[in-house]
Amino acid sequence: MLFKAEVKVTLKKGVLDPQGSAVEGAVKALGYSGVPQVRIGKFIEVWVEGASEDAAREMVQELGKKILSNPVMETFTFSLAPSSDRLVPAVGATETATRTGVK
Amino acid sequence: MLFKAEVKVTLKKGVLDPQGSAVEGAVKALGYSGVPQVRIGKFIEVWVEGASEDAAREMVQELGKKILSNPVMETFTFSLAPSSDRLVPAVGATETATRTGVK
Amino acid sequence: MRFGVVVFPGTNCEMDTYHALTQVLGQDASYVWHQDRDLDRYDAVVLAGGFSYGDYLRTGAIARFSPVMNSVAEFAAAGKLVIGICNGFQILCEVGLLPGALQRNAHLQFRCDWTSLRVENAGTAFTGSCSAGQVLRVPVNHGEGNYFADPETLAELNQNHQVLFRYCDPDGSVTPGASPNGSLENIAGIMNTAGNVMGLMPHPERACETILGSADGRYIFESVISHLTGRAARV
Amino acid sequence: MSNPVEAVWTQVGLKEPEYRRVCEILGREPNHVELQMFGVMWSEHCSYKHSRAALRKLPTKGEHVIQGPGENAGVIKVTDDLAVAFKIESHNHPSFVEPFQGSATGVGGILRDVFTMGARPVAILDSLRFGPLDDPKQRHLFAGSVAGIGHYGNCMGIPTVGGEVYFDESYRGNCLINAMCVGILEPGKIRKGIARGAGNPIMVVGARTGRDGIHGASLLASAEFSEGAEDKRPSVQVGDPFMEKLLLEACLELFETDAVVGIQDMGAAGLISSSSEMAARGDCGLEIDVRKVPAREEGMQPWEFLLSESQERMLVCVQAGREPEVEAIFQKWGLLSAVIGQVTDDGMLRVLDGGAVVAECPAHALADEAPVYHPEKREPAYLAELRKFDFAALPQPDDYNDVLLRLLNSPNIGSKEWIYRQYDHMVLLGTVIEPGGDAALLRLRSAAKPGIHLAALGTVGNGAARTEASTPTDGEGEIGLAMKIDCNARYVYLNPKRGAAIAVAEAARNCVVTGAVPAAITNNLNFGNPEKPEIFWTLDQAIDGIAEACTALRTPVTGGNVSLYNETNGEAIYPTPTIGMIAVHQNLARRTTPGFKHNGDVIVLLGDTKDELGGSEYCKVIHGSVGGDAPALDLAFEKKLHKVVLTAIHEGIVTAAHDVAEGGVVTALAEMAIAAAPEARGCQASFFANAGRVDGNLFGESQSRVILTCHRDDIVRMRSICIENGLPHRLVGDVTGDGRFKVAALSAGVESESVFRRQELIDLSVAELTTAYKEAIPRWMRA
Ligand SMILES: Nc1ncnc2c1ncn2[C@@H]1O[C@H](COP(=O)(O)OP(=O)(O)O)[C@@H](O)[C@H]1O
Ligand SMILES: [Mg+2]
Repeated sequence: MLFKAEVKVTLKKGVLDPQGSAVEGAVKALGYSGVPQVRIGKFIEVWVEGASEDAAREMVQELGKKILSNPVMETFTFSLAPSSDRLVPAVGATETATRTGVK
Repeated sequence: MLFKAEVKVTLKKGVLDPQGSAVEGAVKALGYSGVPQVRIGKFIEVWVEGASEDAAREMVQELGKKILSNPVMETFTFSLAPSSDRLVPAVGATETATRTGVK
Repeated sequence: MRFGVVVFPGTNCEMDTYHALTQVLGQDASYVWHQDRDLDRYDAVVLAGGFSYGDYLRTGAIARFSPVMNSVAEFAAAGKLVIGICNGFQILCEVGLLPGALQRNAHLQFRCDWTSLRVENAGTAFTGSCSAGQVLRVPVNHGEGNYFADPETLAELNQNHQVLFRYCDPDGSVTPGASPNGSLENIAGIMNTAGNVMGLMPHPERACETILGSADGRYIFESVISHLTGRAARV
Repeated sequence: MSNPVEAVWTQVGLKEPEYRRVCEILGREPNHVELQMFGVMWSEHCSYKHSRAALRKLPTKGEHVIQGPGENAGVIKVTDDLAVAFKIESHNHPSFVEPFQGSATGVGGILRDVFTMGARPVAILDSLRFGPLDDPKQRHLFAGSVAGIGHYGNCMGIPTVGGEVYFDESYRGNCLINAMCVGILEPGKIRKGIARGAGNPIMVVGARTGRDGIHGASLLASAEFSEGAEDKRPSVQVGDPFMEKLLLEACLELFETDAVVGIQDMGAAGLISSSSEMAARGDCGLEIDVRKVPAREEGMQPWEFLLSESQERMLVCVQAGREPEVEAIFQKWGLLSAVIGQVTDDGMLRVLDGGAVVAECPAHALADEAPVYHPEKREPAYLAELRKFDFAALPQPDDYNDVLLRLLNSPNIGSKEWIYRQYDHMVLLGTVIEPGGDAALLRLRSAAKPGIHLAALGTVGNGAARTEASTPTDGEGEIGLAMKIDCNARYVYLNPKRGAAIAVAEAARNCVVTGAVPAAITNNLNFGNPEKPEIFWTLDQAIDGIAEACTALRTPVTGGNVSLYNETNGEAIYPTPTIGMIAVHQNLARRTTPGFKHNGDVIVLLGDTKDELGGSEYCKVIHGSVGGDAPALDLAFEKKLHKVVLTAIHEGIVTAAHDVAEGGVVTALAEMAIAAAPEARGCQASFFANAGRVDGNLFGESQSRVILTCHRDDIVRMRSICIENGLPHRLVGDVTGDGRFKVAALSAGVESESVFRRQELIDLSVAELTTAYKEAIPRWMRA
């Protein structure tokens, strides 16, 4: 069964977020005054095949810890639901990117 | 009143996602087989002061269009709720962009 | 000729561009701080490479809102020449003066290397001193130079001969392996439909002196200069 | 003293006698804030208490040295109007915890050390050590560190022009990330980290202060790693190169005014270290209020402000009344600046929290009066064991083709392109010899000039600048700087003193082969726990080796960094005294690179080849063994070699030159063939192999050797230069145009000494060599 997880990866509290600060500044400079803070993280959509929702959940939890986030600086949360998406096999530049490998 | 918006910026369908593909590869390399696809986007938390929830919503919508996403390759959605977060005086490296005066 | 070299916070190739224009090519040049709005005195404006606003959020995403960008848009609308190199190209795309966008390199790594560029259209203000099909040796230096445009836009670019440079092998053949970043159709540089705004990822200012490994970048600047002066190319 | 008190000093990493000394100085027990201050200032990282005495043995003087050790960076004078500031720094522990940010902030720190001197940084070099690449954790550390270094340098627009990397078991639990920065300035315009003049304001400029990296210096960098050290870890410091770029430009602009009395980067131990050092250097006091420091986080305690290692900040002592000017410049660059206190004349460092005094102690006590230890030293027993290694037990290879390909395919020898293609190594238009050969070579007539900042160049309003177009030259008569970072730690492991001397000699040799004259060094001593007598002995020996080599080669030491406690679970790294060398090139038209240039050129081997297999990459890669002794080194001979190479290069008769290092003479020759690309050149060469083993002659790593090529017509002259200087040399072959790499061994025949037996040992296409060489690192990193 196919599930889709939406993983939100955010910086831990206290960890400097230069990107967020730069955007805050830009927003202010654009004339919006009421934006006291911006923090930038990652939004990761993960499609997983699982025997059950629980199994899928467990897998995403593991991936989150091992690959999707950097536990030294980040935390993550996710939601998961059955998915009826028809996935197109990845193509093109994919091959190269896979090989360069994260981590 | 303070609101917090969670903005999800994702790549449009059809736009290659080399980072996502790399993660797919890494997931596979770790021995997980049931992860057909991963797409990586941004998760942006924006705190906004607004007279009303509608006003805040409108502002986030504008920011999303103008700066947080690039319509050539990305789309965004967001959710928004009142926030009781106590923010550090809205400063930080913020001043950077402000003072250097992005318009 | 007078060149304005635009400097945003985080721009870092302004000194190089200035050096190439003044020391090597003997032109007038001065820096344009991103808060300045007056471009009247310039014959051409160059958005130099670097990491404006740290490349935070997206490359060029914040710089496009700088005051000078309104003036650059007006300058371009008046038909004057605008050149965006690397980060400059990214900014021009973000602000909509050029179509498309620059994504992260397909291999996800930053890349600093020499590339060969095939001149695809030699009849422009930016390439007049080149011959069609000529191969230029010019370095790239970026993490996000992977050109993307939707199929319609891409078709238009090709139809209108707006693609000026493609990454190629040293012998001029355009192969996937020749691209340092996975760019669509090996696109390295394009211009707008009006033919007065160019963006390119490679750095011609780094290739203006043989002691640095190549002087081919001069073809591009000399093209601009001769277009502006109306005289024949000097290269 | 009762038990609860005992815990007090250990909490901040002090020893009991140290605590007692603090009490003595203060005439009372320190309060909590003061204890923290002493804890960090008297940590190994800040006080050098274990290495300080030994470091005094290093030669630091030279007529061109205008700033020796003691400031943020050393400075040498190159011409009347140009000086070079340079320094190396380690960020080993933070990088092991978080490779990307750890390495990035390491680069950020060393850049600040250099531009705080008033210099514009024009080059970065990096020295990296990891465990073997078959371990995914090591690949993660390696990839992360390289990306982090690139991230910072690339964003700053400062080229990373060279470096070195080794992969060895000994670094599996403790990687090394050393970064060196080179900057240029006008000799009369050095800025110093000093506070002076009672009443002069003290300002913090740059980024806001958060809780980043608190206790990084005292705990992380001054103690060993052990399992479960997790909780000691401070919050990771995140680098903001964009902020630092603004800080750099703002500081350089500020230096063109005379508003600055002194300036210091806020690096390890942040505010407390910069303020006490500035006060101590100026022999004055300082009163600072932590509440005036712009904060990034809520509820920060005074000691947290003092110890925070938030990046991209500087402490500036300003002439009274000039604050508005300073503020205006930082504001233009979008940066904060805040007056946090002032200079006093009582020699005390007084810390206030919103007006109330929270700490008070003599600045000298913090900055200069940490105890100086003379640790016990003892020659490690392992050395005698290693010396017994029996090379005769190693079989000679049957297939030399295979040996060469495997050596070229070793990540320690193979191409480092995977690294330096991720670094902008061209920006500022100075790089005339790119990474990939020996040393990097920079021209000085680049886009960056000392004292240059945007306002001086004329932003709009100052009118357009026009300079006469100079005819591009090929560097005739132009001065340049060569630079290289080097240390073969396996040699140091086998023989600490000689190994360290070899590191100096090799760094120098790498510069010499470009045509540059070695001028000065900086060094980074990466060692284990100095409280172990064996480790300290090794450190002490290495310092002797550096001292000896620097004296012989006339390259004074202008500064450096000591990183101790590089151990995990009691296992120390190989002793790694990294040497950063600066050399001056007098004529860039004569710049020389390793690649073969012309078919028919004659290949000359300078120096003596001995049958020395100790510490060789050949023994490690082919036989899996490390043993014996480091190769011999004769510094007078080395000096002679330099003279010959430099004379020949500057007479214009050298077409290519390369030093012989890991993998020996055949590997060096192969690298010269590979570097001829895109031309497909090859060579036909033969080496004597009668003295000892054939493999020892071909792959042994005898020191003080250089291979160069000359046009056939220049050979007579080349030989006479060697003869005049009494340098052994041999014509070993020719450059060919057929793309084949052929090597034969010559040995004396059985019948007669003068009849040689020629044995063809290697015959490979240069294309095969190239593939093996280029794939050495990528083959691991694709996984
Ligand atoms: N970590 C690195 N960063 C940048 N350049 C590097 C790095 N490691 C090696 N290089 C470059 O690759 C080339 C070969 O390096 P190395 O094998 O250390 O040379 P050598 O054996 O001559 O000391 C040099 O130009 C060097 O600067
Ligand atoms: Mg070398």
